[in-house]
Amino acid sequence: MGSSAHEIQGHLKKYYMVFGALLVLTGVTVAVAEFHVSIGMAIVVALFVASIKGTLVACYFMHLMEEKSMLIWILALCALFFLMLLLVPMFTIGEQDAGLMERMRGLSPN
Amino acid sequence: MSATVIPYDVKPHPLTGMYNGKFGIWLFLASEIMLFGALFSTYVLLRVGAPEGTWPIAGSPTTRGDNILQVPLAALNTAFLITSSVTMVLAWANLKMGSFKKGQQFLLVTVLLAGAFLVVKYFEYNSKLHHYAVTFNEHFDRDGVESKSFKGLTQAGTEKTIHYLWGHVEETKKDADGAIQSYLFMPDHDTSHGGEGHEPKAVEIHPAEIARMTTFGPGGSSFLGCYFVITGLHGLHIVGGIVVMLWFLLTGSKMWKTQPDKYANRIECTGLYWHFVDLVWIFLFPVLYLL
Amino acid sequence: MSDHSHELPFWKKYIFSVDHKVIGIQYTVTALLFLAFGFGLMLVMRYQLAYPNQPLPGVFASVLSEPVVGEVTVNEATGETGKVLTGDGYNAFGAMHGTIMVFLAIVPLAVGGFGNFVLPLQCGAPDMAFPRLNMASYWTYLCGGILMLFGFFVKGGAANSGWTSYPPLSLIATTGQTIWLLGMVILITSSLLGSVNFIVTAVQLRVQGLSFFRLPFFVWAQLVTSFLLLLAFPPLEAAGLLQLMDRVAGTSFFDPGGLIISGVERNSAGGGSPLLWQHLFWFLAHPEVYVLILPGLGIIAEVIANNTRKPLWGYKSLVYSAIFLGFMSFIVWAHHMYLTGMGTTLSTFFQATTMIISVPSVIILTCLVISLWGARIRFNTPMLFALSFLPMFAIGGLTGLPLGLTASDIHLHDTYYVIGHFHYVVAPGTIFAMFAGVYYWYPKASGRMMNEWLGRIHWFGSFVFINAVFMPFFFLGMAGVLRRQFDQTETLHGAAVQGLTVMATWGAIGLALAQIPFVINFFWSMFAGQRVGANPWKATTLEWTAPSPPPHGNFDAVPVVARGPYEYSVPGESEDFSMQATA
Amino acid sequence: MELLAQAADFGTYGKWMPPNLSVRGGAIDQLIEILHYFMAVLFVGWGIFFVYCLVRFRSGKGGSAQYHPVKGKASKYAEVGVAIFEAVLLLGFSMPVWGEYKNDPPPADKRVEVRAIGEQFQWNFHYPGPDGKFGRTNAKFIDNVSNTIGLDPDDPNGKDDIQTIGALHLPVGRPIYVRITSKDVIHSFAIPTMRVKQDAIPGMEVPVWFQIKEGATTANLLKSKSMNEDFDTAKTNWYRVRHLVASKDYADKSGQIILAEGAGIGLSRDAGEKKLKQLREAGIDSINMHPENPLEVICAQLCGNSHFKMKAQLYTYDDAGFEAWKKSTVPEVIEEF
Repeated sequence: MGSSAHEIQGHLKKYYMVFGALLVLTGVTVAVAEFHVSIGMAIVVALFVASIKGTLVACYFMHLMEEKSMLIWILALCALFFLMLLLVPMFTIGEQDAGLMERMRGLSPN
Repeated sequence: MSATVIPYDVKPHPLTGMYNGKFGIWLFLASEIMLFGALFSTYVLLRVGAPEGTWPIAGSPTTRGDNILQVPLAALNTAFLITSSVTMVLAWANLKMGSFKKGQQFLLVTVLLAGAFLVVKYFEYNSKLHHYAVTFNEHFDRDGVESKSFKGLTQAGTEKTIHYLWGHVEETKKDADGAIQSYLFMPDHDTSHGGEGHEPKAVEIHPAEIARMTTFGPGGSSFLGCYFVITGLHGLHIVGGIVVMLWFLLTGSKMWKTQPDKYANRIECTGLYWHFVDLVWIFLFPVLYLL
Repeated sequence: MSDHSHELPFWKKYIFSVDHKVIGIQYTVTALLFLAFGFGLMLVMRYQLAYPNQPLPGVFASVLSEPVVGEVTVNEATGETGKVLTGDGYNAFGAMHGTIMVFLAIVPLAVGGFGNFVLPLQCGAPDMAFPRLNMASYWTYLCGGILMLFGFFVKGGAANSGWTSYPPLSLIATTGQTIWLLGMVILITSSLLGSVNFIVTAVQLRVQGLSFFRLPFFVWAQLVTSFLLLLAFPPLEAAGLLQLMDRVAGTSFFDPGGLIISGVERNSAGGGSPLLWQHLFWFLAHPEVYVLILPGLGIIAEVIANNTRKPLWGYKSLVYSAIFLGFMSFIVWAHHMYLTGMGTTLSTFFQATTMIISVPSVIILTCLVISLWGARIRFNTPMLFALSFLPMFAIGGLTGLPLGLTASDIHLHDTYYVIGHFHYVVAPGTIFAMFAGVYYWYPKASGRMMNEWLGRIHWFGSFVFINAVFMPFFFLGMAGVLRRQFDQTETLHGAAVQGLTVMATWGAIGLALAQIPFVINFFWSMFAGQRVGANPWKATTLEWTAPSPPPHGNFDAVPVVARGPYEYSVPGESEDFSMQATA
Repeated sequence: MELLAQAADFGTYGKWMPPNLSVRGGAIDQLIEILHYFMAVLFVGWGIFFVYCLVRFRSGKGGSAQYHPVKGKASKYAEVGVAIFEAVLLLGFSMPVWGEYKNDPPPADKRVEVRAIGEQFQWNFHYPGPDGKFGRTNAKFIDNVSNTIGLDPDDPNGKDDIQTIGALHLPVGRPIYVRITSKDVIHSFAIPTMRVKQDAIPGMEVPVWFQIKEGATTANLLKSKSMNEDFDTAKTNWYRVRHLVASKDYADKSGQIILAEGAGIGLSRDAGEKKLKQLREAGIDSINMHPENPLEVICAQLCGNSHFKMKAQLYTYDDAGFEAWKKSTVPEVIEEF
């Protein structure tokens, strides 16, 4: 915990560096998008960059690096359930496409 | 008001390393992760399951959101939010270092940046709500304006050619009873006949020729639905953040005189919330605009 | 600490109170009223089921009006008419019965009521971590509840697409569905406020010496429950928002497009998925089952430990099982969706997790029943409710097995077997636990005992009749009778077993009558019950250290904890209970 | 015929599970039965221990409770046993049945294919006709009287297609492949006597397949002796017999027929109660009855205010009967276009 005034003074420089990094990474995202790379590549790059940015915000601005493990465990649990929620509905689509179901065919028989 | 003294109201608890308020706000943020998580899940599921050629809206050349959204405005907004996150953390740092005035100034800048974000968002929303997609019953060609066509699978599974135009409604003509007679429709550059270099011309369209006419509002497509709901909810979070920050700038700041530590703690909690709102946007920007 | 409380004006002390005990009692009373209301809806439905299309008896006929009921001619000769429930009315009652019982009655009772009152006391805390948030949580709940009920008065009546509100049916439903969605969003907000408060209180406000493994099982149950509420509810809130947008803003999240409603194509962009709602809904609604049952198990554990006069058997297994149960409840949700077209891979995963989740439930039940071995069992009213909870919860749990396996689910899915299964968990299960809790903590809240004999009559009547209501459901389900049927005799196999339905209805009427002693007891004891001191049950946990009723701020002096929660009959002690707090 | 007599024992309809007439349904029934034996053993064993404790350790007996926990591994063994048995049920019984239900469709040339389209509140069925090909459908051709599924009149594949509303005709002894979807809300295609249930979800089409037992034709079922049930008019209430018809004529003392063979008691309670009273007054104590039609397709998912009435009649035929039915239907449909 950066509680004393002196410690916080030391943190200030870090905040400005993170700020700079975030702006640069935003530029990178936009630039990559402008190159019109393939969709798969775009997804990977954009989400990778966004993850880095998110990590920077969480670790430095939200001081997650300095928190005790209990909070980290709670957030990890949260992340796990988040992934379940994201992936399971997608799997149902996957199974449908695997031939068990003719999705989006609606009223059409053939 | 109450005589009860709640332990660890200001001092951190040895086990968690957090005072009550901070632990509480983190738990709240965990629930927010699940809230936005469900919305991201919705977005992903609908996108993966979207019939070919209907994402982000029927007729767009690629599946990227920037076919219909403006990236520069969103990039500007990203910069606003990132900056506001920095000023927020600086506001807290200054309060912690005992500088009330500087802390307040940084907080004010944060509020202003949040306000700027909302102004930009207003223009983005407004342009969408006045932009129309018209689907015709059959091929449309009148006064030099020709509908574009797009071959895709309908929800009913059959292949179907969709004839459509994007543009603006310049004028809606109604008869004495208020029933709509026709629309004076100005097609967008890229969908008007003749392509580059030709001035687009307005054309009259009658309701009987139209299969479906929507704005690029939430009902325009499932992508636009996701866009409006997710950014709308995010916008509400911004509004909420502004209200809280204004309160701490004005009425709430009295606490500094009596309990400076508690006041700084509250700004820290507000900051945690604010960084989370920023964090959500960091993911929203590429997901909605660039993919 | 408490000498300031008399300065508070009446409305601050009892209405807009920030005292967790007052808020707990507010929650309890409000939730009991909703419970009675939801029960009333059920009685009307049960009458229709037993006597399809027959005029409702006077009491109901006089309160109900359009569009819930319609007129029929009873006697053609005299032209005498009567009121019968309509199909829409039945569906509205069904949807509201489910919603009210789950979200407005049992969760607020178990978490808002008992959790609020008991948890800070058992932690030795002066109040909740955020007293004003606590108050806000109650008032949000009340507003959401009233809004829900308001649905009955809008055009077309209350929400009638089932408590699960599956789209597209819910998308084309009347305005009541919009009210339902708004009400749900508000109720979820209330639950979230509450759960944050509970977790912070249980983690940070424990007094000195009260380590995690000295917490009473009730606190553990509440802690796990709060995590379930915190993480499972937001997806439903998101889903509610999306459905609201589908209904009012023309989006199509759950509308695949091309729907032909009564011959007319629904105007929408399409591209949505009806199954998405089911995923988001059950992501909440399965953990919700454990939100309903865990606090109940917590109460049962307290009552059993106290009345067996010995430590709970396998306290640590209980705690670990509750945590594991909470965790697993997040990854079983799609077992509600086997028949939506799910293939083998996913169904195998969800069948396996469903079987796994039964193991901690078995462990909890085993621990509780082995706790009886070597005991000196006192059969008082709370204990009678707690003991009868055990076999009925066992029935509820066991009948989950045929539903959790895909193959047997083909026949039993959406039949009365399902209704029987989850009602055995929730009604004879949780509600019995709630009654045990009311009888057990009533002296703490009021300073007076409830009448023992009225309590025993209440228990006996409830025990007999609640089984008469729900036991026939399993046979109905086996016979293939589907749930949510306005009139089961429309089908061949339904008509054949109509007799069982009639039996269940008379069971429900008996159950209603059996509650009369409870109502009398509850109010009578408030003024005339026997006055008691701080610890009438000779219990060990911290709440019995505080005076009855505890003043604002709870404890005369901050307690210090020296031992575990269930130190009963410790060899060598003069009394058969050793309290957690050192004197 | 003995098998059929057991299977179609309508006299016991409602006493436990409905009769099972599908080839695969037996496996489902078997699993349900095993599960219930398992549950009964667990519950009774547990219950005996529970009651024994209550009696033995009641406080009236005096003495003090034991502080130290009882030692013993019995509970552990029981828990492990339960877990193992559950695994056996899952791997040995449930998964094979479900796998067959999902992964093993009958080959296209051997099966009878039909589409079932749910709608508030009726089941529409669509057969491909003699060419074996389904015609294209489109919402704009939907007509609520003659073309509820929106068959495209211009599609040559659809010329010979058969549409029925509320009546499903199927052959016995051949694999049946039903493709299920919905026009509006979510329905669920369920035939209790076939142990078949599948949600009908708008926007997607999900198949189920099953095979009806040899000999279980509607005609046979109606002849089956076990289906006749003696109903005691003095005790029977109308609900129980509302879907049944008399197996022979019943006359009063003057010889006037009051309940003709094949006639029902009445579909409204008033009419039904009156008829029962009439029979009683005529001195008829018991009547032989059987279901008017023994097989039904129902909707198992809440779909609106008349959900409970959403059902279709299922008629089963031997091969010759099924062909005859098709012949009788096809030309009629074609004429409509």
